[in-house]
Amino acid sequence: MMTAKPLIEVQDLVKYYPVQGGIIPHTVAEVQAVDGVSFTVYEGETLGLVGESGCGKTTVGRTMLRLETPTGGEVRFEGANIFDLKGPALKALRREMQIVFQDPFASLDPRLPIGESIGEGLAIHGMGNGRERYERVIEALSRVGLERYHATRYPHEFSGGQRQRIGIARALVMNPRFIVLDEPVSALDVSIQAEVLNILKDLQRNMGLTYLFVAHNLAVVEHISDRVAVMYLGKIVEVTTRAALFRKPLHPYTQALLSAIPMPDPTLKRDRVILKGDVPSPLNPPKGCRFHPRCPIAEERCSVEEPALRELESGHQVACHFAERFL
Amino acid sequence: MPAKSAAPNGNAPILEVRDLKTYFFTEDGVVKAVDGVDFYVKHGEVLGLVGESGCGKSVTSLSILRLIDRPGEIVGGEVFFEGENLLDRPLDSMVDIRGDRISMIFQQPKSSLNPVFKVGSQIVEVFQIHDEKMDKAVAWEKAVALLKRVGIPDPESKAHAYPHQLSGGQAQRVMIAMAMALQPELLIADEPTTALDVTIQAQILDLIRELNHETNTAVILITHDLGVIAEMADRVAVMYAGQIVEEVSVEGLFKNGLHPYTQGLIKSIPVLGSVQEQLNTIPGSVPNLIDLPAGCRFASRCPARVEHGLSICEEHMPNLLEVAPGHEVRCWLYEDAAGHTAPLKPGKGKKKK
Amino acid sequence: MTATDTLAAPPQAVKSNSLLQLTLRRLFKQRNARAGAVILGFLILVAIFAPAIAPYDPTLSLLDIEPVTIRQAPCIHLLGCPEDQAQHLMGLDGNARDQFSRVVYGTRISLFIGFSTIGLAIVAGTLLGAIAGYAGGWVDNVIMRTMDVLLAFPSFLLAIAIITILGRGLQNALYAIAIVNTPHFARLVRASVLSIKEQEFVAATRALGASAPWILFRRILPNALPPLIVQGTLGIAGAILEAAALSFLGLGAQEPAAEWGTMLGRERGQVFTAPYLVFYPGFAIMFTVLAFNLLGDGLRDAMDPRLSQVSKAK
Amino acid sequence: MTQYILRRLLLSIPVLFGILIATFAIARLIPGDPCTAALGERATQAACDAYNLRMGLDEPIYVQLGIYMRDVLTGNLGDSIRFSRPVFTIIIEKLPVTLELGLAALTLAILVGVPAGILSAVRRNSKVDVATMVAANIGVSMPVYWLGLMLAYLFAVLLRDTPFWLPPSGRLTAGLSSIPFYRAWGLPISDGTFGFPIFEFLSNLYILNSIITLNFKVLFDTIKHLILPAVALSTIPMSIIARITRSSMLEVLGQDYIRTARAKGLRERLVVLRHGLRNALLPIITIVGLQVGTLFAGAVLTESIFSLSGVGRSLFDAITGRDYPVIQGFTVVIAVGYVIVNLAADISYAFADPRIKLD
Repeated sequence: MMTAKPLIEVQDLVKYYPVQGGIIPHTVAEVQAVDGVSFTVYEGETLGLVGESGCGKTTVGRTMLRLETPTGGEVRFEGANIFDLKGPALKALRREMQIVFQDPFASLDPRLPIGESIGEGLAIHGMGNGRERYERVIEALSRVGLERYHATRYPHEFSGGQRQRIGIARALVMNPRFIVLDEPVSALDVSIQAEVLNILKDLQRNMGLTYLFVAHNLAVVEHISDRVAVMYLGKIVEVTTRAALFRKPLHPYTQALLSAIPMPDPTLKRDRVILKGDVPSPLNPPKGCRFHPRCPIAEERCSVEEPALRELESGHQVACHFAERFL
Repeated sequence: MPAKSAAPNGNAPILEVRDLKTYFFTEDGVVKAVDGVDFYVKHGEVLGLVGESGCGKSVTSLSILRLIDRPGEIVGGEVFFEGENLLDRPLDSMVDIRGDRISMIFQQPKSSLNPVFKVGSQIVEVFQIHDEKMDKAVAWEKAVALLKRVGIPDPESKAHAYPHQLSGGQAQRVMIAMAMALQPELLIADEPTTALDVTIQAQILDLIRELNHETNTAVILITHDLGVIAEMADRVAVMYAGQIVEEVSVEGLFKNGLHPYTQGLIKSIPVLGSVQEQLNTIPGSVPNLIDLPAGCRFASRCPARVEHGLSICEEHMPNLLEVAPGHEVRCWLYEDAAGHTAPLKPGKGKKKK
Repeated sequence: MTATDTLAAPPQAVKSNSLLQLTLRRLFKQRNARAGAVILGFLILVAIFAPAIAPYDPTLSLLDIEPVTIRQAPCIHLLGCPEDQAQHLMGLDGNARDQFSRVVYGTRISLFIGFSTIGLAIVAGTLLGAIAGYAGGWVDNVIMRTMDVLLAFPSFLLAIAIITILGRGLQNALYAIAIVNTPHFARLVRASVLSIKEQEFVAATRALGASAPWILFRRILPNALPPLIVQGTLGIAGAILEAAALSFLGLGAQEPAAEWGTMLGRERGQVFTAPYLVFYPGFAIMFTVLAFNLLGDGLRDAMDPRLSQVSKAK
Repeated sequence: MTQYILRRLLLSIPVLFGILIATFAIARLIPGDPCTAALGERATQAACDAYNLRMGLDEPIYVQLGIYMRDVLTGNLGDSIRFSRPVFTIIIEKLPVTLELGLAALTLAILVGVPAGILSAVRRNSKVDVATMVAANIGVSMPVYWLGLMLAYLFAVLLRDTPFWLPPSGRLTAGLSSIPFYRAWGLPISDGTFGFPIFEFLSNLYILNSIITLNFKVLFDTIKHLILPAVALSTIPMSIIARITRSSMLEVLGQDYIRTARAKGLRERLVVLRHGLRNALLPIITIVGLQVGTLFAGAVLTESIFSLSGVGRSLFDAITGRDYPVIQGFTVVIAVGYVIVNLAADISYAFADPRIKLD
């Protein structure tokens, strides 16, 4: 993977949400949803972005597609900063980058037959005439395992898994190169989840797609990803390959996360690291390392100095002052 | 139904559910959410009730306490708790059982607490419901002590907090404190960690485990997460479309799950640290609970049926039968038409390559 | 994969149902909504066929035509009124006009008032609300603060104040009612736009590169329609009631128009001597308003998004 | 919460400002020049010139607006054309009548509407529920004046010689009069005494006045006269409150915390009353505030039916008599009152809901 060329480079991405308050409403605080995140997605790979709720992983995906206005930083798609794009250039880029949402029901317009939802992108971009568009919609449907006759049905007539496949078809029909998958299976039952994950893998293989897979379920992320980035409170704490993540996690948070996941194997008796307390509010994140109040190995330094994301081994970056201990 | 009057090894179960049926009479038809469920829970054990959404596991748990609201109705079956059939009681007297001898915690801890009352007084309420003479100040002391026991930091002041001031994990701890207040004999935990983050989930599961050991309270743990089951349960009942399809010890389930649905479910989850190219899938979808098939409810999705060319699956419902000590399955692969358990006899139209 | 193939569900020839069809089906499952629809249908028929139903010209005084007196009590042959006397189902009013004919024709005016005022209010309110909700910032502030001021007056008082400016008469009453109703629709549409704007399917459309007007007109506004229809139906009920009240006070429709409120207002002093002159027009108002209220209520239940989640849960 | 209340108060300032501008505009927009509007059609040119000079009507429009605002804020609402009396005095005289009627109707609406809504929700789809909701639907469709006339016909004519007879008009039976408390107590208060308008205002609330002066004959007579108009006026708010209570209660009864309360072993009655009602009442606070607007519309009509000389009736008379200063003055007072009532409702909501209280 390391030899592949970078498709997307995210550099110091920052996204703050203002909090209105006071007697005369004004911005009294900022939710630091994403605070200086950098990573690279290589062509043809799947990068998993994992973290607990409120860590900013979804915001990263949405901001990369400019569904949210960034507060700072750059996102380069094949070298060009997409935050600089406007008008037709931005519209053209939209064809290259697509998104699949978490809630497959909410992400489909309930008033449209799904064929029209899927074909909407083609219509927006004026691609082909009605007939050609229809054919492409049918093709996209068949790629996700749905039939021609499904095109005239409405979202409420489908099961959760089918709806998520429709969501994928809508992204596919544009022939994108990059897709952000925003928690695409977390609303689904396990047996359905497997089906969608398989489809995603097949499509990537057949169409040469690049994925950013955002999820909170580490097992799912590990299953589908080539590399994994772990986020905590708006920061990336560790980036590594899938194998290294499980075998040798270097950040105490990653270790805790791994050990907190219940394993479907009753014979496995593990020494678990159970983190104390709750995730602090991104409104007022802790000084220094954001993880230090919950960290089992925190020292004085951690509450003062923020650790940088550094490469300890080839392709394995970690943001912890004491990560060397786990090498 | 073959009766299972007592669990093996003479230990009488604390709770035994027999042929429980809870239907919902909706405008579209009768939804058979729970349709003949049998299981038992022994003293002090953790029974995992696992299944996918809509399989009836939550309705089952609510039926035990008879908390089913219209248009739902318990239409049949028996729920023996310490030998007494709860369904025979006058509904009014269920309040003596609820919260005192059997208590419940739910999936959405924050919305399960009343937003306009302090959490302390919501715990106090439990004491006062079941002991009207208890002094308010005494009850408050006990509530604070409980909050401390479930690991709420600074319990004295947190007792004065309102639910919206708590995090999801803290709210679930409060719910647990409330449920454990009167040291019930049985705790029903309905997806207690589904709404929580993994690290918080681990804390809550640990707490439930601890309380189970400490007070010997039996637990019914309802979840869709096989990982949680493996970590927590002693025995497991697998539900599918309103029925139990398999009931076995937790080791037995993962090592030797017999029902094709159980097998499919276990193989469909990605396991951390094991690289799989493709995940197993269960084709098709759960049957409509209004219009259920005559035969086995899993038949239309069952790869084993196709593999073995069984035709009986679509015509007749198999029974939940004990195929090995403490291991029950509802499947024609392990039963013959006379209702005896039997090893699998491959059918005529066998397709195996 | 062989198992999958044999297990795949065969293509079903199930008829596809749009959301509209589903809503309608749900609507007509409700007794209230059915009753409302039936009454409304009846009223529309009465309005259309008024000339055929009404035995007399509603503005014609019968004094010189038939041997009648003013405010003559109802004469119904079935109830024993002598056959040689002309039948007047609801009696004659102070001008010796056949009240039954006037009540029948009144349906036309009331329905017209309801639909036209609320139609106007919906158009104006939707425009203002959509602009405010979509543009945000100072545009939003200016529009919505103006609406707040309008809402700060009890609506009937505002309508009276507007008529004071415009002068009395049916047409001005219509404008007044349209104006006092506009802020409600503006608020509703703005709120819908704001909430729909945050829906994922709108984000999905934005991710496809759609322009702002495309999103507003094709995604947001069509989905803002259901609450608008509910509010509109209930609004018609209110508008008919308000218009009749204005006419009752002499501010709306003027003599000799066959308007229920006007009829009531003119004969109110006769309630102790000729109660039928007060009873029938008032009953007609209530009956008509009830139809819209029942229908509006039914629509609200049928379009409740929480109910459409039922199919999702299954 | 102080912040919430302060913000809410600040937000009503522009609205109050807007009301002043709007009512100012009414005076400028009425057909004909303000002079004839104020002095009547027969005003001479000389009288008009004097008037214009006195009212500052020769000043630029924004100065006029300034003068108007100053006047309103100091209680100077101009003089009635028809009665040649200050509008302020007329309001002091008429407002108690409307207030008494409105409060009686609102109390009735709440006392009947809330329990009916609760009962309906708890016995969902039962006969009680269906009957209540049919009644409520008819109630909101009711032309108040028609109901008033029909009630008057029923109780004053049809039931004339029965104990159920009720008077169809007025505040007191002819011959009876309500003696102001300050006079009954022999207090040295007369027109011109400091604070006289307040005493006048209070003594015009007959129920209050007759209770504190222990004049039960007047009290019962007042109540008897109040029943029909109050019932007519309360119909619409009562129906709305019943419907909102029902739907709010249904929503609350479906919440997770209700299930928790049941699972604790709480008896159903307490589940509904302690856990349900407390939450269900929150939205009702706001609705009650908004009903004051409906009550006002109804008051104009009801007072005119039952010959009660209150704000509504006076306003109607002013409109018929083109008494523009009265229209303008009443409009300002009513709109400001309405804003204050809704502000009060919002603030009580904040007190009742810990989610706002503790913010």
